[in-house]
Amino acid sequence: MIDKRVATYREAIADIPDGADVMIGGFGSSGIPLELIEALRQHGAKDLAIISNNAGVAEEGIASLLRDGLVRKIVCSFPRSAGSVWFEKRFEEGSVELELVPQGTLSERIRIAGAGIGGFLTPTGYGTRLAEGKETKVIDGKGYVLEMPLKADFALIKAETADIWGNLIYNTAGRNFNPMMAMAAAVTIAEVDQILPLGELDPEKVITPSIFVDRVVSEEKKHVTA
Amino acid sequence: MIDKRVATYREAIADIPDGADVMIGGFGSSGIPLELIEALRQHGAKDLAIISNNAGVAEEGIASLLRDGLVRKIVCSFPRSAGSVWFEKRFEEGSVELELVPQGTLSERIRIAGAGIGGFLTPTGYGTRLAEGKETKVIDGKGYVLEMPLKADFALIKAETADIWGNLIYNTAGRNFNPMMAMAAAVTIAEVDQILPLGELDPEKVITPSIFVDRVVSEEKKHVTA
Amino acid sequence: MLRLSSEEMARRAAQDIPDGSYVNLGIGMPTKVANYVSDDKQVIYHSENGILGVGPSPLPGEENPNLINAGKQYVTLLPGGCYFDNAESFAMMRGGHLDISVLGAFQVAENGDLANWATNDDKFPPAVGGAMDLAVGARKLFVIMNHTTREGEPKILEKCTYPLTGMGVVSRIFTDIAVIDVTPEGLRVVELFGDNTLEEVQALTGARLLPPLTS
Amino acid sequence: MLRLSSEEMARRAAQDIPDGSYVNLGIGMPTKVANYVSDDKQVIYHSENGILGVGPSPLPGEENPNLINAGKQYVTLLPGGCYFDNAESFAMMRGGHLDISVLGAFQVAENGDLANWATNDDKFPPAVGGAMDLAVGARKLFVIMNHTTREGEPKILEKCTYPLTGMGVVSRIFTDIAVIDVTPEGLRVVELFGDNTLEEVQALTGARLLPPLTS
Repeated sequence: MIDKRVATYREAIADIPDGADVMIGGFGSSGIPLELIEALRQHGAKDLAIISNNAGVAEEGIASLLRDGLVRKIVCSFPRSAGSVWFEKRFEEGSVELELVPQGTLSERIRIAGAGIGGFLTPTGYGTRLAEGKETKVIDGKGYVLEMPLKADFALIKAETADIWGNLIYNTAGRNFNPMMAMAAAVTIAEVDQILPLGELDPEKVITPSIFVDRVVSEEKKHVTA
Repeated sequence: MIDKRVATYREAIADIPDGADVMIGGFGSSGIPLELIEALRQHGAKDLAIISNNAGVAEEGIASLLRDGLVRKIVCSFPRSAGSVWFEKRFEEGSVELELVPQGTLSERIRIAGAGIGGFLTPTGYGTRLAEGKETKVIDGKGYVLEMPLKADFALIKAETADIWGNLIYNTAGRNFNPMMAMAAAVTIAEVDQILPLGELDPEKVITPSIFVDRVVSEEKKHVTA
Repeated sequence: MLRLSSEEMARRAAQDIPDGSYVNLGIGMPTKVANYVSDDKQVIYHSENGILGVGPSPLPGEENPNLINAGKQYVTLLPGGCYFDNAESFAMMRGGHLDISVLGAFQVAENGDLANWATNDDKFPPAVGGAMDLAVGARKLFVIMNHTTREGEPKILEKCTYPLTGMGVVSRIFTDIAVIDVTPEGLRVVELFGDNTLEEVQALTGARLLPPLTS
Repeated sequence: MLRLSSEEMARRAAQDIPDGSYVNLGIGMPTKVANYVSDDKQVIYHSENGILGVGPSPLPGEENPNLINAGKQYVTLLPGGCYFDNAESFAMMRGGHLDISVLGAFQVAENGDLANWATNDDKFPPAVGGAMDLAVGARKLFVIMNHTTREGEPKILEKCTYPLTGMGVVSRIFTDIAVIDVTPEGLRVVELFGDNTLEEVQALTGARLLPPLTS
């Protein structure tokens, strides 16, 4: 009997240790696993490397992890937004390291980590500061940068609906980085709005197949999500 | 007004010239654009390079192109099946060139061509005959082969349902190579069972977004499809 | 000398968006271009987070917190639109499937180099987002920006002094005083607004301009 | 000497498929393994063309021509199954997401090298399919094959003489006379069927076998 449900957010993230590499889904305010992040903050694991498109705004999501001093490093395409005060503060004081990655390179590096690919050649960033120190290659007169896979120990992702095997369906643009992160982490934990019995998800509509998901959790909301 | 419908299979493929590189979707008997292939055969363009997972069986699909002597080269993972007599005959007599590609490398080479990626490192085939002459790289003790993008002038694909913008939905395992090929060709032509008015496809269910599709055609079936 | 407002610049750029095209509009001024594309054109807007067929803002109370554009504004989906993940979204961009991408810029060089993601001011932490992917991928890259900085310094230069976003990527520049194409021969003026003269525009430009082709 | 039938070999391999695992079964004899996995185990079968949760054959008249497995047989989908494209299917394989892959083989070497896609006979055009991806990707690679060729030649060797499918990839070999693990120390016999002795099995093997570990 395969049943990947976990009762609480707290339980779902309880084995994330200090120093873990953690992917967190979302783009802007969309498709972020806010409940799992709050559980992680309360859990208090330190020295985390966070891989995410943004670095949180106000006191919410990743910003709350930065505020509490739990983050050692951020791998990210767009850390600075209106209200990204905690990222800016930690960056200025030098307590958090930033690895800035162009957005399409970020999502593809995550995807190839999940797909067992050892690297890919992208024209993105060629000849720019973000390619410095990286291997390059010119093919048919076009320049490419060799980019390496980006994997993680845990992925915290957000979907709308799961079944008990862990198949996932998202809501509109809430998909964003979540499907790739599900593929790229040793342990993938999905926060969802509802969990359906087996066979009630349309198999043609499944976006993340169950093989990529280890735990699904849908506790009654405590923390308001946007 | 965007309307990618074309009235007939014949019209849809009429501009495929001699010597074209043509991707053809399908795996085994599933998800093959049989009507478009039949139209291409009647059209009679010669010296075609065909990129497809299989090379057809009996007198059907790609086998009919091989029989009629229209094929110069096949790029393929599994050309030989029970009944692949025309491939075997053309191969033996030396009139068709074969580029054999492991299946996952084939689908990923097609995908990266559509995604603007210049190459990828795969562990598949490392140390085997199919990696001979290719650039390799050892990363953390693991060997990888550098594989290059595979694009085409035309892609002939099969889906179940389209809308007039060219968004596509497939039927079960009929998806196979079709979504990647849609991305990788200069001109993508989709044979479908039905075309719906705009707004009648569930946007969460669309597998191939319209941006990858140039023409959709759904003529009444003349040619029985398995 | 005639200087267009940012609304007027957006209106001018909108004229060059063809019917039936797939278009990505960058955050800020480029987003305004959509407001001026005439109703007889059908244009499919792409949003880098994973939307094709972006529609207008939702009515108050009908916002879906998940359905935002790259600028984090609430949007809707047009009939015929669809969703996809970020890797597929950037496959569309990097793979050359977008007909036009419209971006803002700090600087453009005469060879088409673009600088729009960072200045040389290290006070702010950097952020790049999708700018570098948009720069390399679209079939045509439109830049919309004021011709000079607030201090009157030229933003069109022989060589960018700010960190590059992409090399040789810009197709056409819409400024407040002219429209200029990047061509193999160099920067070619396409249109001078109002009575602006080539000499006036040249004086505010840090690279040599070629006169409009007479048709 | 006891030699299992191919049905018995499939039954023996099925014992080592754990409950809850994601499994790919190669074409031919490996496919039979599913028939012998006991009903108290839930196993999710992957088909390389793009299915997870492959179910049994359809009833006559209920075949969907699109819904076939990698061996081109009609199949069904279990509740909880889903579909995906071929690139994602091979991402699952290459990315190490499958717990077990079961393949047939021409030859296995003592270091785990696998040869199962081509012989040295150039009469037939080659075909490789998904064999090389399955070989490199699965967490455990089971091989199921007769211990010797029809001519009685060993198929387990110090070094493969046929073209390789993958280097150092095999975990466990199920033959008609024994079960053998590929370990860092070499080939370790795990089980001798019936009264078969190590000496008898060694005599039919082209590489040195280590005796079963006493537990």
